[in-house]
Amino acid sequence: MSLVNYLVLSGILFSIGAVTVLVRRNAIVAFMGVELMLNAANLTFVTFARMHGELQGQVIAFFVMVVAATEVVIGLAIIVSIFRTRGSASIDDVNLLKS
Amino acid sequence: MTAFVPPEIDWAALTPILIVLGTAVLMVLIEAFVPTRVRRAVQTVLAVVALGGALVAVAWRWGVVQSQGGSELVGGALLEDGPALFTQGVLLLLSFAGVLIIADRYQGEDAFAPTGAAIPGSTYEEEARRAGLVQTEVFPLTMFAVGGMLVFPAAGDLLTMFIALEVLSLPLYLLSGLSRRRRLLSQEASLKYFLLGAFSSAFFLMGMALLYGYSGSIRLSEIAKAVPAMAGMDSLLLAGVVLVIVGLLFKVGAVPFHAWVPDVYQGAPTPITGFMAACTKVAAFGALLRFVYVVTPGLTWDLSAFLWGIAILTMVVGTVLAIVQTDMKRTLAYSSIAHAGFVLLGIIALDVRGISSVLFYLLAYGLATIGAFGLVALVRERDAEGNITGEASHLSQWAGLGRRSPVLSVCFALFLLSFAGIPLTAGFIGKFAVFSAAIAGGAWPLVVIAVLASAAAAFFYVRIIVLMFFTEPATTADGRETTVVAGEGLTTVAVLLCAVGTVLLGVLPSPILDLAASAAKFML
Amino acid sequence: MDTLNLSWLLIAIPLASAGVLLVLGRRVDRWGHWLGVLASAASAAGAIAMLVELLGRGAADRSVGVHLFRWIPAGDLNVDAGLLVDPLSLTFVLLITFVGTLIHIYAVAYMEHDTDRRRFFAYLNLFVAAMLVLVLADSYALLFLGWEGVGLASYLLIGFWNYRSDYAVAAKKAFVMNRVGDMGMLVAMMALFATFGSVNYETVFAAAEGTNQGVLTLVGLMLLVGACGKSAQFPLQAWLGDAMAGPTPVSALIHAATMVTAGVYLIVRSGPIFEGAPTAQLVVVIIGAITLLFGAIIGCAKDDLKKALAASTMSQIGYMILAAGLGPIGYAFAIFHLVTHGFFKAGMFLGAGSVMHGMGEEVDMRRFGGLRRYMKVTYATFAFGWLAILGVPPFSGFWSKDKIIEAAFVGEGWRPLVFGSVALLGAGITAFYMSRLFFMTFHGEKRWNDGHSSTPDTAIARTPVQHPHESPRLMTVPMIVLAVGSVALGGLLSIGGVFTSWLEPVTGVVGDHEPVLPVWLLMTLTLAVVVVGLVLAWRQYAASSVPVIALAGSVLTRAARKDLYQDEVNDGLLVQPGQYLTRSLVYGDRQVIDGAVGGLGRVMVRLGDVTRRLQTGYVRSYAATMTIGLVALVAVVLATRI
Amino acid sequence: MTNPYIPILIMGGLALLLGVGGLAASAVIGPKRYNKVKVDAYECGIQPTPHAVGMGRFPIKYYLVAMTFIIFDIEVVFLYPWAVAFSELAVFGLVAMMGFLFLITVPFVYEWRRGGLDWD
Repeated sequence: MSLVNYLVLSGILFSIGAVTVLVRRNAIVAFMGVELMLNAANLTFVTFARMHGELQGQVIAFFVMVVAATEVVIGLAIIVSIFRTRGSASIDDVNLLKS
Repeated sequence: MTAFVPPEIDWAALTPILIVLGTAVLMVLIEAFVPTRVRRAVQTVLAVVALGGALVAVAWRWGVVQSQGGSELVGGALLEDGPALFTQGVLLLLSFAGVLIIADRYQGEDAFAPTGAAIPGSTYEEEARRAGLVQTEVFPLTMFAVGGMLVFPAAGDLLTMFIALEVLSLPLYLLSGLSRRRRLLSQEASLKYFLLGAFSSAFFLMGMALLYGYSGSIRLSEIAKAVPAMAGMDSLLLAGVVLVIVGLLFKVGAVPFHAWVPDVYQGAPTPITGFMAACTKVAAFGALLRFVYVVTPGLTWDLSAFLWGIAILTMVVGTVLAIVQTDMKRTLAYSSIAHAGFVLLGIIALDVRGISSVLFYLLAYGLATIGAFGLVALVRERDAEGNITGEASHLSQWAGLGRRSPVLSVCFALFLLSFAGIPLTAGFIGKFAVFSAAIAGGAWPLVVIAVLASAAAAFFYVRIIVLMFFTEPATTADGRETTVVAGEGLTTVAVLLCAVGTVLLGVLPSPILDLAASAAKFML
Repeated sequence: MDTLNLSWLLIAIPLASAGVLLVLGRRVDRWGHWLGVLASAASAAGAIAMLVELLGRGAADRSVGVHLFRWIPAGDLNVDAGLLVDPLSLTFVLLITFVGTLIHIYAVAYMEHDTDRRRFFAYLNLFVAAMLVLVLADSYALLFLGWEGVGLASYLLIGFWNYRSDYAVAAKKAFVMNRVGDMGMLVAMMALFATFGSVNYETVFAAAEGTNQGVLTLVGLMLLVGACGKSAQFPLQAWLGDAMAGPTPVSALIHAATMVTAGVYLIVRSGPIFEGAPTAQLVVVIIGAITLLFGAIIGCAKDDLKKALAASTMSQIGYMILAAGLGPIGYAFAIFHLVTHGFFKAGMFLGAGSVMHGMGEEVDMRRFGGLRRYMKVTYATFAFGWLAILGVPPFSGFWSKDKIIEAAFVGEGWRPLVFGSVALLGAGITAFYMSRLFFMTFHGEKRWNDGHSSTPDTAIARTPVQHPHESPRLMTVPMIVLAVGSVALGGLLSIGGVFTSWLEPVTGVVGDHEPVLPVWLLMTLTLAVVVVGLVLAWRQYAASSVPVIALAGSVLTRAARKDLYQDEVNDGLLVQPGQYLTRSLVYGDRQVIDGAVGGLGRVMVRLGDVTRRLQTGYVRSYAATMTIGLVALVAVVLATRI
Repeated sequence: MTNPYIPILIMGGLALLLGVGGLAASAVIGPKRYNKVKVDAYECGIQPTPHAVGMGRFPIKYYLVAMTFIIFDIEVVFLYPWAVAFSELAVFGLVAMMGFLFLITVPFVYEWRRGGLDWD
């Protein structure tokens, strides 16, 4: 199977992630969209590592996973505190700050 | 498989970064073991000493690099060269002032919520406030952010750059949400910053993946070497470069990736806003400078339209929107966007002079920014009973301040004049240097737009000065009035540092300009 | 050579003195004002030493650059801080330091009862230093530094009594209007830099010839905008009248003799640029002509002694600008008139200050009258200044103003007739309003309350009792010195064309130009209109009684009293439409911006209002902006490959 | 030899059948009598914590435990490849991993001292 298929898949995943951020109102779901984008990038790394016949891309994927996890920790902390304040995790409800 | 060879680690060269990050780890332990009473004092002293020490270490490394040339550290993950060290020096200087402002208190209250996790307005929060709880976690968070910023412009490969980006961003997301007053706005700022920040780092990462696919390496120098090959995969290369640059442009707040800037700057605790506005921008421009100058010289023709468009949009949108703002912090936020546009001119110049001018501009801009936000934090509202409440950030509340607090107003006016680029201030020299670099790089239409934008921008800076000195103070119906609090003196020290720096760089810029000029060589 | 290398001391001494006075504060209240006088006098002495040095050289060697330090190094584009000592700048230096020192001395007595006298002298010294930077600079960058410095000192001094709100408003008006001018200067500088890669006079002027006329026209017009702001020329003239709120020595030094003439200096100094841009030159002449009439008409109707003098200053500077716009034939006369004007106008302002001093700070001329018997020295010195500004031979003004009128008649086509006539007409109106001012103050019957209630006029009896008296020696001596200058300076400097040939290295050698009308006829005409103006004023204000309360007057009188509606026009043309536009869209923050010139800002506000709708506060729309931006960028970049 | 993936395919098919079949069967033939306890959230047999909205208090403990778990979960990402290449990496690898473990422990200590691990 051609490696290009993996790249196409990761592209699709990346787009799905981006669209999720754009259309979903729930902060957690929007954040899951971001995670999906990170994982799409991971898939790309791994594919390219295979293509170049080396391991660096896979190592990068590990690092990205760690970063994604820390992002989850921080992001959830922020979302939870907002949720506790407002009783809602909709990102459309947070629009006090605007011009 | 080749045998594993452990990378050489030049510990001496890592000192500045190690000092800062080590202190941050130490601070976490202090949070764990030192009693509440003395924690704040210990953390403040530690932060100041660590940043000062790191600054000295940078100065020492500067000497070494000047005599022996730059070098690769940790197997090329980090680079030690002129621009990296200069940026680090600027960063440490600015965060030194920033930390002083962060640590300052008025009547025992600092700018941060005593318990970040408590629901705003709940009895629990009120109890915590009365019990005098202090959020000393602010200090380790700030130090981690500074650590990330130090690595960011020195990164030799994209992975290090990405990690540094996250290390500097994650603490800032949290810090933005910790404001003592106006908790809702602060939490909202935090959420917006976080979601959009994560969104943009996903772009950065994807760009990195594409560049890795194109060149088989994430090392900047390797990618640069692969650029001329263009083996039928040029769209991979171009898309990757654009995505990475976009991720960096988000951090510097360039249009159209600027939308978070005003909201976050307004909502975040003011000392953090100052720190973030100055230091993040310096670090991100340092990284952008390195990426653009090292990787893309072969792509000038492809990228020029893209970068020109961004620069024009950034200058124009920043300036125009700054004019219509009525909130001081938002005004400064838009002005910082406009300044990002001016700095981009120096980056577009793709010229040795571009590097040194950008470095100088960042220092000038950072000094004025930290100082200005430090002063904003001191201007407060006082209600009819005489209680000091939140910051008086509406522009109308600044009317007539010049008569009541002349020293503060003069300092603030100085920073505004520096923003506006009036001669004898650092801002003028910075603009001058950047513009002339851009002209030398052939970007004179951009300079024309930049000059017009700065002329229009001067309008709103002058407007604020007029407001402070020549307008009668407005009286509100409910007896609220504007007052200036003194703090414990830490802000005063920081603001004076910034003010002296601004004037000094404006009057005698040559030593620093020479320094920046001698820094203007990237290691490949 | 050595003397000239020390020219930076001229600037440093008053600057250091200002620093000392400000830093040491109250501790030096006792002797601080004398330090100020000394600093100014030291500069004057230095200026005279430089004059001696220059006179000892051949005409060709009289332009000396003094390099100080490298100010802004930016690769191979450098800006050096250097001074340029040549006949033009030295003329200014002499005027500034000499008149400045006299006014310092005068102010010692004038400000005697002010608790902040020390601070006042600090500002005055600061002003002198900044003004010297302005004229001694060898590049536009350094000139701009001085330009801002004098502006700063000027606001500080106008608003010196800032506890009175109308004074603060006056300072604000001056501030805003000058910012408009500054923008012009900045754009001009940037354009110069973009074209020539330098803002140094030498480089710019050397390269100006043969440069695109469009660029030069732009630069010229922008410089003119700067000059208009600083020199209170149409349409940025509105601040000068209000600036009279400051202490009178300030009005004499800054708003009559020196700072307001900076615009004339700028245009004469930039001669090579204007010569390459005839359109800009024409605009300069038109602006000068408009302002000279504008100021003169306003001057006819003002009852406030200082504001009438301010209107006259505006009008006289109009003459200088007009002359400067005529090109090389006018430069020397513009400067000549500037110098003589500096003397007689400063003298008259000091005289006005002396009158106010003796009359309990009253400024309404309708409450003066017959003062010649009480203040003999003031009367005599003021009379000399009056005769000088009228242009009566052989007083100073005659020698300089007459030359400008002659020069205005030189040329071809419609221009000499129009501009010459305007200049001529202006001379007549000047004679009228200055005589009016003079007669109302010093002649006629007294219209003030002398404490003897025999006066039947109740309007007078209600005013405070006045005891007019001559001012102390410290005030009268500077007035006498300036009066001597008003009498003799013009004549002395005209003997054998001393002054014009002194300036020749800068202004260039000018051959003889014949005016379209014979010179004798012009001279006679000028004298005739002056006499007509004088006689009219005599009939109305000296021979007949002047009403204490101003009459309603004709339409023109009423318009002139309101400064020809300059504030209303500014407000109606620039401020109001903008505010209307904005208020209909957002709430207007008039509290925030009610500067007299908010027009440009308003347009920007409007623009910003449209764009800021994008800042909705929704995270998702921000993310959408980013994504659209990103997609567009990738598309653009990839498109370049195709 | 046939395609080796065929048995896996069959396996998958069976799994699908069982899963979907079971759900479908219970939906069709099972009785539907709901009460409060039945529709309550399932929380491992302990009393479900009251819902956040309206009650004002939010069970932050679950969140903390989850976060701690993620951190240690991530630790393994690096430990595993390190263990595989342990002999090759030698002393350098050991020192680096010890440093990493130390840094992971620091926030753990912080959490413990601040009471993040106390359930009540």
